[in-house]
Amino acid sequence: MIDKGYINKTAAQSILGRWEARLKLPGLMLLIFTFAFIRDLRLLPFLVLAAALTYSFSGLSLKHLIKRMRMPGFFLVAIALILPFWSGQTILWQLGPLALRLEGLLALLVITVKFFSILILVIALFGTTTLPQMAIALRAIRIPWLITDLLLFTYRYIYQLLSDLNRMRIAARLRGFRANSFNAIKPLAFITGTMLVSSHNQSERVFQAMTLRGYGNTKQPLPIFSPIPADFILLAVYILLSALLILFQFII
Amino acid sequence: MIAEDLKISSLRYSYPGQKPILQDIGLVINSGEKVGLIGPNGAGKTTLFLLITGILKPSAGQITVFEKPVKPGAFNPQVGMIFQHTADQLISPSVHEDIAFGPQNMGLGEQEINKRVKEAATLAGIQHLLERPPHQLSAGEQRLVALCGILAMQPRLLIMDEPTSDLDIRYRRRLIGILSHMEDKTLLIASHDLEFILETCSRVILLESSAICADGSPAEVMGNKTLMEKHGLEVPHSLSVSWHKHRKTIKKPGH
Amino acid sequence: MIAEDLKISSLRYSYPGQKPILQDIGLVINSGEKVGLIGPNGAGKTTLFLLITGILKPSAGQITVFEKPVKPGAFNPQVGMIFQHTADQLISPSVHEDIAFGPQNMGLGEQEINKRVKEAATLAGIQHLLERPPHQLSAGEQRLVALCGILAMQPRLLIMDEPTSDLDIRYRRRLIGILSHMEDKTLLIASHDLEFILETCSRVILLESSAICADGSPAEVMGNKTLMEKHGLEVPHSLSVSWHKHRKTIKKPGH
Amino acid sequence: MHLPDGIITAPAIIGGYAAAAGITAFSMYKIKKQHINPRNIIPRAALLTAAFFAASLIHIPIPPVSVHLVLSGLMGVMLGWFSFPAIIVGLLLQAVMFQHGGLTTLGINACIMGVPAILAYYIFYIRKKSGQKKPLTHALLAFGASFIAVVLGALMAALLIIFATPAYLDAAAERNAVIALSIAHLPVAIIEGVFTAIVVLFLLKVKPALLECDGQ
Ligand SMILES: Nc1ncnc2c1ncn2[C@@H]1O[C@H](COP(=O)(O)OP(=O)(O)OP(=O)(O)O)[C@@H](O)[C@H]1O
Ligand SMILES: Nc1ncnc2c1ncn2[C@@H]1O[C@H](COP(=O)(O)OP(=O)(O)OP(=O)(O)O)[C@@H](O)[C@H]1O
Ligand SMILES: [Mg+2]
Ligand SMILES: [Mg+2]
Repeated sequence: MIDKGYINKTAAQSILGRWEARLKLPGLMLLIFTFAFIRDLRLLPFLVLAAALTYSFSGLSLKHLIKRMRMPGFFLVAIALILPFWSGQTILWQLGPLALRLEGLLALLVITVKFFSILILVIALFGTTTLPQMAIALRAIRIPWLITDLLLFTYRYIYQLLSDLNRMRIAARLRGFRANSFNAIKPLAFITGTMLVSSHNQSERVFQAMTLRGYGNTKQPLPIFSPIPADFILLAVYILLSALLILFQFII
Repeated sequence: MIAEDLKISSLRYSYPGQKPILQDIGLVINSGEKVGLIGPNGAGKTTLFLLITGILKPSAGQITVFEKPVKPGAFNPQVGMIFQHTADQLISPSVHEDIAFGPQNMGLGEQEINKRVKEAATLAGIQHLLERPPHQLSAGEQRLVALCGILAMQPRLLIMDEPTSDLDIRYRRRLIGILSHMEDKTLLIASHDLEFILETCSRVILLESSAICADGSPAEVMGNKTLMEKHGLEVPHSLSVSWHKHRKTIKKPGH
Repeated sequence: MIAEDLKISSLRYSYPGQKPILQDIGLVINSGEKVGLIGPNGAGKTTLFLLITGILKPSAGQITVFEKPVKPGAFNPQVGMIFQHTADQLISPSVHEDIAFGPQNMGLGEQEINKRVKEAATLAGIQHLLERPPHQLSAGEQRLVALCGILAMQPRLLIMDEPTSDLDIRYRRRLIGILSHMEDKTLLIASHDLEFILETCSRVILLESSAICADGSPAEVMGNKTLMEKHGLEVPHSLSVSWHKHRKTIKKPGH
Repeated sequence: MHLPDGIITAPAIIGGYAAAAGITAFSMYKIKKQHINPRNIIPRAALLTAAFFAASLIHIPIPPVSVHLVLSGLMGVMLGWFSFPAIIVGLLLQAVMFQHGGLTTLGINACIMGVPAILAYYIFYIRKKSGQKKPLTHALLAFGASFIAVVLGALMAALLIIFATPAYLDAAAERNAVIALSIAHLPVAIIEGVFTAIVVLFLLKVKPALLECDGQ
């Protein structure tokens, strides 16, 4: 699900792209959660390896990965500044009150590797699954209709609203509006208010149009679930991988 | 006897807490008629459509469609409406799914649905768009998709609200072509584009100040300069200039 | 010598990662000219306007407005633009505040702002709406408010994108009336409503497949059946039927 | 205020999801009680959710920096109990479209934003209890609701960072960190409060029905 709702052809044709979403979502999510639970330093290379292999099954390019890689946000940076200096006893290096500590540094390493490995998995998962497929998979694992319906409809309108917002800002700019001081808060709040009002009016028209086409008249059935053996084999591989990682982390 | 597809009698409607928008409206539309509805902004054209489709509930009066009273809120696949803001009508992630939305809600089988989607898309000439997301299409293409979504439900009464706004001349022509092939359907079209009404309709109704001010053939109503100017309208150029030319333009004058 | 209000030379533009929308466009508009821009959906009319106003940056070529090069992103109160979707332009909770928005951003004094708001509202005949929230007005009224918001900035070049879409005939007339009183302003209007162009413009430019295909008087361009039909357009009725009638319709043929 | 993947410990992740599931279930119960046919408001809730999603990309300049809006307070005020599912959907879409936020921490992040949103709804709801119709009352309540929502969210995030990450600090350092993180959010809370108050005044004038989304 790359911008604008398309997933590219090679991604759709890849191993991950052809994996039935109702099995792919649980399979990859299991691995993602497993990654989140890992603390053992020795397992880190395996996380990286599993993430890289999974990504190579996605048919997505390295360029795509780099473009999608986000730099760690505020909280991760805050932690990166706190951990090595305040956490642990083994002092590696000291300058006045500032002491670099081994335990903190190692904890930071674990966090960073986990962060990027999970990010790679997430990019592979969403790069090979369309949002409608996602919604079907979520319904199949019993996520309430309120969430899945809301998800589909919201997604349907996001790009439109983003471009509406963009047009409103362009129009305001042409009338001399500059968001360069705190005073800009008032026009920005007006723009937001305008967007909320027009979205609401639009939602009323949408609802009328949908009613006339029988929305709510019958329950939408899930598309037929017809997995092939390979779908289950892939799922088994990911379950096994997660199980091994968990085994190493918590038992051995 | 000709079937009365739509019958409205002593209809009144006002939005909560406002003056009546429609007052004492009476109207009969026979099966197969192509009716244009004209009138200034705010005359109540859209409101009338919402009443006919059962989205709004009349304050007083009766509306019967295909000889059955309209039940507000009930789903009637025999009545299809295309909204002015077409984008509001397109809700699915692909054109194919969007056209299938109505038939699915009618509870039809997978095969029948696919057949209908194909038929509608072929009629409108948009087969090549079936896999595209509807909101990426141009205004003209979107309008054709919305039309297909309704046609796939095979309605007998087709209502269109300002179908030509935002369309360039090419798409407008195409729409006229599609509509002129719908002999078996009853059409009800609201528009400010009087030339469009002239080319697609065999009867015109003029709505203003909450009442029907005129009802007759396009030439009678829209060719009447005094009447049109009284209601802030203008005689379409092709009518004002040459009556003979107009006779040729209307597709089915015998209707 | 007549001042060149707008001068475009060898302009090229393409949206990131796409084929060029505009290619090698050259164009000079003199002070006081009223220019209509026609062409099918997707021809690049709106894109051209965004380039002239400095919202988009040309891929190649120069644009000068009032003999100064356009600086992308810089605000020039002398150039005003009215958008196709007027609702995007109206952001304040009252019409008065909305019209004052531009002058405020220009850093004018309170008194001057109020004077300008009044003047613009009087010209458009919407004084009675000043306290209403713009979002509750009809499509026609909203368009007039957007026009006032631009007029209050007293631009010398006024750009309008599809000003008549959604308007009924009464508001369309009123808009024609207002525009025909703007002798001192340079107008640039994109529209699919060829009759409207005919009534408001003294020069027409036809844009298609990324180039200017024709440029001349309305009668020359829009009256040329072969040219128009080649570009999916139609000769407006009032031109096709009687040349003399048209001579009378154009307000300032001597321009 | 999104906690990313990889820093939160296992029990907190599971706890976050459990709490989010519980609150979603309770929200659905409340929504069903307020609306006869909840399916009918999905289009409206979805469009507003999309609008909030777009608005959360707006940056408010306070030179030399600019802050971007959280909007949990405004969502609570306008959507009531619908704000919790709306926030889940918004976070999911952010993860899907921009890989922003975090997937394992979705439950936690939903609570960090959603619980303050519901609190904001009840704070703003005071205007009905008191029967006050004045714009000033609306503005003050909107400011308060939104301010408290941001501060509460920051506090929850700070506590989680201290107690649910591998950052083992001593007690005094932990207390200082919580205080520091909360204080760092005070300017954001004020901006957010002012912004929400202006939007509420705008809606009150232009479309008051939008402040009555709870169907009461
Ligand atoms: N939901 C609503 N609540 C209150 N008033 C409304 C509502 N919808 C429309 N109106 C009012 O009812 C009147 C008729 O509106 P309607 O949309 O039916 O007119 P119309 O003939 O379709 O106009 P247009 O040509 O602009 O589409 C207008 O004055 C409008 O302001
Ligand atoms: N932001 C954008 N990014 C990419 N392509 C765009 C963008 N905006 C417009 N286009 C494309 O550029 C082309 C020209 O668009 P433009 O809006 O300028 O046409 P137009 O002549 O104004 O059409 P219309 O008559 O429908 O208003 C179209 O093919 C359109 O799809
Ligand atoms: Mg209407
Ligand atoms: Mg355009």
